Amino acid sequence: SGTTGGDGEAAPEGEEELPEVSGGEEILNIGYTGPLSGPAAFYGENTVSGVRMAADEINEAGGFEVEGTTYKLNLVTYDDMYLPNEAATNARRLVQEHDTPIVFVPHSGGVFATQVFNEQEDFLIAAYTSEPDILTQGNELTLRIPPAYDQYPEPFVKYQQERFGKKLALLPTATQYGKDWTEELVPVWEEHGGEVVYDGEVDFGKDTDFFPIVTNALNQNPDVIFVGGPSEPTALLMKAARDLGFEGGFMVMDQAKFEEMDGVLGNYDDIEGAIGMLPILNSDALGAESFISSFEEQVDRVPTAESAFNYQAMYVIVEAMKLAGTVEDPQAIMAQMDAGVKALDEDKFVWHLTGVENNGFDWMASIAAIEDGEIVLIEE
Amino acid sequence: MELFFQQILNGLTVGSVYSLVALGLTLVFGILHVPNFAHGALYMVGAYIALTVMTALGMHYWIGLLIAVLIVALLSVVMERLVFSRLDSKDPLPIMIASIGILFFLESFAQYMWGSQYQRMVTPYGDTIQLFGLTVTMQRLLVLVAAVFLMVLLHLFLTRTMTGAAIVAMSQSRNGAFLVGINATRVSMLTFAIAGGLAAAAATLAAPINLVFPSMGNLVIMKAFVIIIIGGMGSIPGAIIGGYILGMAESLGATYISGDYKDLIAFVLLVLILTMKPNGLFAKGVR
Amino acid sequence: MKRSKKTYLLLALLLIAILFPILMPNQYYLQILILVFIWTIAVYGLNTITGLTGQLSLAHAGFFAIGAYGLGLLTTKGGVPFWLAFVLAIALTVFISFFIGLIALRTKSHFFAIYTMSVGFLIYLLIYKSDLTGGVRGLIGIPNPAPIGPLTFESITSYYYLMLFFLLLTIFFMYRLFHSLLGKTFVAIRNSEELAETLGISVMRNKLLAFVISAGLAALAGALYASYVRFIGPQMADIHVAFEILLYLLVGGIGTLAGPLIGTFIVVLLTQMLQFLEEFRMLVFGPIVVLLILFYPRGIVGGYLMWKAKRAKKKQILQAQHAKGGKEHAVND
Amino acid sequence: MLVLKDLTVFHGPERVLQSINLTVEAGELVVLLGANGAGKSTLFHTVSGLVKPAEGQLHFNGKSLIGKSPAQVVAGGVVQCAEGRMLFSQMTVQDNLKMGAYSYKRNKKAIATQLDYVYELFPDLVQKRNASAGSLSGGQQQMVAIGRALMSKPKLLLLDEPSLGLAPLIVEQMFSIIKEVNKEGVTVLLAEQNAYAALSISTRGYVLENGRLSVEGTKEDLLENEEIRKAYIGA
Amino acid sequence: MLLTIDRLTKKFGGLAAVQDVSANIEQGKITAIIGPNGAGKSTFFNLISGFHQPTTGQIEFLGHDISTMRADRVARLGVGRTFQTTHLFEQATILENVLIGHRLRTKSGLFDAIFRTKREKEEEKRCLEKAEDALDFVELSSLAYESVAQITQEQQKRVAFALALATDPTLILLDEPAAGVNPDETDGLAELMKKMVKHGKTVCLIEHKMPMVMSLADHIIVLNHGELIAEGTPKEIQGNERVIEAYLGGNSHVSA
Ligand SMILES: Nc1ncnc2c1ncn2[C@@H]1O[C@H](COP(=O)(O)OP(=O)(O)OP(=O)(O)O)[C@@H](O)[C@H]1O
Ligand SMILES: Nc1ncnc2c1ncn2[C@@H]1O[C@H](COP(=O)(O)OP(=O)(O)OP(=O)(O)O)[C@@H](O)[C@H]1O
Ligand SMILES: [Mg+2]
Ligand SMILES: [Mg+2]
Repeated sequence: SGTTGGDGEAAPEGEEELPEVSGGEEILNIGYTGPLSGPAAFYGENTVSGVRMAADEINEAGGFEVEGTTYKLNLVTYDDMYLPNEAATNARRLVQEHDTPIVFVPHSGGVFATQVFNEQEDFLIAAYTSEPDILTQGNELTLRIPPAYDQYPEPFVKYQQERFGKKLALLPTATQYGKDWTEELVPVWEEHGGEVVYDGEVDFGKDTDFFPIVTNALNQNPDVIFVGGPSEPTALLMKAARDLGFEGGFMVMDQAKFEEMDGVLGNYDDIEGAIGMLPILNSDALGAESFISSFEEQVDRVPTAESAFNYQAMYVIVEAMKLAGTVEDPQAIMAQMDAGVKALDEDKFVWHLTGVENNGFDWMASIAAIEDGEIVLIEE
Repeated sequence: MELFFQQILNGLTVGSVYSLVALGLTLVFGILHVPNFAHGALYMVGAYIALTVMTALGMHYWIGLLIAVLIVALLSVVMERLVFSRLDSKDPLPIMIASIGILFFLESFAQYMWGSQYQRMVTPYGDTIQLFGLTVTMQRLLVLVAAVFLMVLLHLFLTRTMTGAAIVAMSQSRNGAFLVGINATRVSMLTFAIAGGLAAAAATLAAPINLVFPSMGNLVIMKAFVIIIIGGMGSIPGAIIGGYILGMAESLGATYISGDYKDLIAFVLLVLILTMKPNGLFAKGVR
Repeated sequence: MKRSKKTYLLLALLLIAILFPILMPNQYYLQILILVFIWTIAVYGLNTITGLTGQLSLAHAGFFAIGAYGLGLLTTKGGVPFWLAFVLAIALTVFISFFIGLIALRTKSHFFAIYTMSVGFLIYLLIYKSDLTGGVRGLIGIPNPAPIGPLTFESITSYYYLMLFFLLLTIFFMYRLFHSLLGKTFVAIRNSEELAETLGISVMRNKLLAFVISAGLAALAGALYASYVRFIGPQMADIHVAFEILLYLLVGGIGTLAGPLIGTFIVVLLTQMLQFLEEFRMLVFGPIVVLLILFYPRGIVGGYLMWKAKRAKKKQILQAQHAKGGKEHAVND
Repeated sequence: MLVLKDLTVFHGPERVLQSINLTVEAGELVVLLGANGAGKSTLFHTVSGLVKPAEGQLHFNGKSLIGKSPAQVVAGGVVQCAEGRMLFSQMTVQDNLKMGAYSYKRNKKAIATQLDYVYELFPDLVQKRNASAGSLSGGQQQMVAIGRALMSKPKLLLLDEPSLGLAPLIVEQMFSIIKEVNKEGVTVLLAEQNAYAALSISTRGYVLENGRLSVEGTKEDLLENEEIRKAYIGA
Repeated sequence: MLLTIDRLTKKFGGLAAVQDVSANIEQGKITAIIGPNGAGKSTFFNLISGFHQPTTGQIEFLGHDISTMRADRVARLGVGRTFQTTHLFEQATILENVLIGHRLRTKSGLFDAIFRTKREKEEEKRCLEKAEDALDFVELSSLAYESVAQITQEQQKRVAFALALATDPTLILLDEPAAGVNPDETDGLAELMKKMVKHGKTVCLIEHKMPMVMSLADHIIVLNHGELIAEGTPKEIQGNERVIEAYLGGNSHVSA
């Protein structure tokens, strides 16, 4: 069964403190495997804290009821150091030892490695990765949480060509995601009459200094630079361009967040004219404000999209469980996911989520630009 | 042409950082006879300490640098006392593994202490200036000058003082050093202290042009390995020259060969050199 | 007397290994053991070149990855039947490692270590940058091992037996190698290349053979890994994997027969047991590694052998005091 | 000056030295004879503080040396020129010699004086002063090793097989230098295989057998002892 | 002639360690090489045994030109050697050390190892026999299971002899076999060398111990600064002015 009954049990290894349960209530374990140590630890923490916050809120509100039983959530987290085989091992452990019907996995490698057996062993993967291939394999029990990135290039290109010009330098992160993004972006840029004057990439895991590469890019006199990767080094890359005299605009991949750039730069002056993803801080969704304030209170920093989207995913999944009338049948839960989105209270939305399509959440585009040092929402 | 000189300047900046890190590594190599993998972690801890002194205590950048150098030197000595001095110096593999263990610990410790997020070190030297048509930030200039200063200082120490010479002597014959009355314990501690201090100085100098995060040491440590091999293990001039060569090769390579494969340059260079000269560039003729 | 006790112990262990899935049908435990088996094979590979022959190779994550990618690419993109691809992947690694070894083995000690580290890094970058390998995204859809006669490989239990089979095969192989003239030749090279050469041993040829065998075993482990996890990414060629393999070897005992198995088992178990520490796992794991090395610089098996030798020596001295003659000799394995 | 009393030393489980009683008076040149593996080097290592004794006492000028580090022993004036030379092979000859003055490293003048003295003893080294020690021939290296030991201004000089592997001509020179050094006031304890030459320049001698002192006596006693002649001098 | 050396020169950078040396080594005899430290004696051995490649000149052994042959091939042709600083496999017992000495006469490879073929078993047995014979020859059978670290200098020298003998050499090169060995035991080693000759080996040694050299050698070659300065019987050499001046010095050590 997918539950652990009673309150007397000692917490097994790897679990948080168990939520309080009174008579008749049961505990439902939710699994998470992600990078909690190593270079990607910060990213892992961001994803897990969203899930945790939602779970805590749900518990504080008295849990949720499915078929007459009240459940409280217990998040079990394991570190996989961003390694696929470790993720698979953790997932097996979560399912075997903790009976988790759902495992959150925030990286494509981990998702791929887990997809090998999740249908057979009957659990749902809540995947926080915009890698398209996780859904093309036809795995029925995988839910994509973040938005697909193909909604960004069109508005990005339009905005920048209008504001700065037609010459583009490419300096995205040297990851597959960066490459995929570039492949999506460049045709759009060229369709609109632009040209690519410099084609490069930056390996944020290995570069000590961005000056050499930026010097080369600027040597081609671009109007706009396409950047992306972890927010902070990306911000520094943009600053390096400014230091070296660049005055044009930036297109920023969705992986990098303005709000995190603010953390290292102190203000938005150096990235004036950048277009990218709207910070959750600036969200006008009804639940955003309370989410932001309690996140800041608990985690002591500004929440990013990773936390927000995972937070909301946890709520939607609980809604889907209620509708499916089961906490342990992933198939049934998955079938109710779209309905779950629609059933969720509006004041739990941190960003506009319209439903579930092809096993992926369907978010509204959230694009913003920096104009005169301020974040401005760009509407299509 | 301007591009060329700008890249030379960029290369020199990175090269300075590489050199400082490689110097510490090569010094400690003389004692351990094994590359110390934890050296990169000392680099990282140095940056964090300076940052903490600057942000939490509101002290000046230079005070941050000084305190970082002192604390990391101490940390390095503690490492030597608790671990390396207890291992047989003739057996390289356990030393290597121990240094990896320390690396794991320090990285994790940094995450615990300072969090895993990227942090920025803001210095009073953020301004950009134009020099003969080239763009530099003050901080970069500072890196260049300070690195040269530290290297000259170290060179003088090693060649002009007996204590410095003792470090060199010990790397060549441990027992010989005992027999002339060199206090091996003290020299070994001193060597680790200097190496740690250099790493912290390098980190605090370089951190403002990049970011501070737990795995930042990995960026430079691999390169430093390559440098001390190219420059000759245990060779001080080798480490300095090697550092600058690599820094320059990377920035010029990115410009004139391929930007995408820039980080390959160091390793291709090394593989080529060792393929032709299996004992490194500066191999000694004596048996 | 003594010998039979040891034989019984080994038989008992084997029996436990065979009955384990029946006694403990916990898939998580099986998963751990499967990974232990796979890694152990790779560690035996490293032991051949580093333990027996004395050349510290840091390229073994690379060979592991070539084995895995060889199988992955041949099956997913080449349409080659599984077992043929399996053999080809290992052969390919052996072939590549031959040429790498030819050049790399001209360097010695630290130079060899850093040279192979660079080779490993280049393999990593090649996988990372190449389109053929799927780059950072990795390779998905690697098929199950094809059935052999009535044996199919779909359940985790069947995987368990498959890996156990290959592990036993590897151990048998290593046992024979250890006790052969060839194995002694490798050890002679480890002890002194110069002396070995004066004794008419072609150092280069033997080192190359050891290197190729060791790469082959790493590739076997890689291919098994790919067929089990069925997703591979460039991170498996990362230098950290090379260090991890080395760590398993050193904790177990370098140059010993039982070391790779014991070391891998203990370290993997330890990392799993420390999972409850979450992000602070390494905070505890690092010091444990350091302590292990401080107290057992020759690894657990190495430490045991030394203890045994010491005891034998003491006994010998005692015996010598009583009467002369009648010397026992210990066999190192 | 140097007094060893009931000194016992182990290497692991093996007893290498057993209840050694040995004295060296100031100004003497004492020879230590013994077969290979008798424990001569071990005895020297123990005096130098490189090996810790299990039992017994070890005094130099009335002060115990037990528990002192090698550096402290050298600073106290007991300096060893070890078997195998242990030079700093990539440093120059001059720097090697200078390192010998480590225990009084701040006194630049004293270093210079002592350096002159050593170059006087070994004129061959003058022209090699800037060559790296590793590039010298065996005999020259041995000179550097002795010179370096003398740089430490020893009161007691321990010489462990200084003639090992040297050409007869050099051996001859070596012994005359040792004699000269001794004449100038340095007490010497000399371990040698070349028993005849060693005894010729000595005042007294000991014979070490399997870790025990078996014979002791004056130069004449030992040279005339039939067994010693047979075992250590040959012919 | 077993070994013919023709105008052999070896340069290290600017230094000629061996210069224009021509010499012969006769079968079944003991040839000694003497000369001051740094004269190039060890280098001379290194050239013969293939550890160094000559700059110019020829070395012919049993009709083969071995000038540029690798060390292991030279060994297989029948040249055994010991080193100036005793070189042994430290982490093994004496028997294990000597066992590997005969490896060059065996052919078992990976296949034989894994399948434990008949050949492997036979060759293992042969190696063991050879090793036991060699240990017997140097009178160390009783120490077969001791570890190398435990034995004395002189015993180590003997093990080194045994190791060289296990390779079935025709010519055996010994670099300062008696260095650091006391006179009594030196005599023992000298006996051993004579025994080798009796068993059909040709011995060539480098040594500074003149009494031993003079009583043992049939023929002496004297090197100085890399050049051959004299050659002849012990008597001739002892009276040679140049040798006395460069090497022997006063006569005391020759007779002592
Ligand atoms: N580090 C060690 N570990 C174990 N045994 C040792 C060690 N060093 C020396 N021995 C043993 O101690 C004994 C005495 O050795 P030592 O070197 O003192 O003899 P020695 O008289 O100097 O001989 P030699 O003339 O060969 O230099 C020998 O049996 C030797 O094997
Ligand atoms: N590998 C090398 N590289 C450079 N120089 C060398 C090398 N080997 C020997 N030499 C030099 O060649 C000369 C001859 O050395 P060699 O070892 O042959 O002397 P030797 O006659 O054996 O002396 P000894 O009696 O002291 O052992 C010396 O000057 C030595 O420094
Ligand atoms: Mg000795
Ligand atoms: Mg020699």
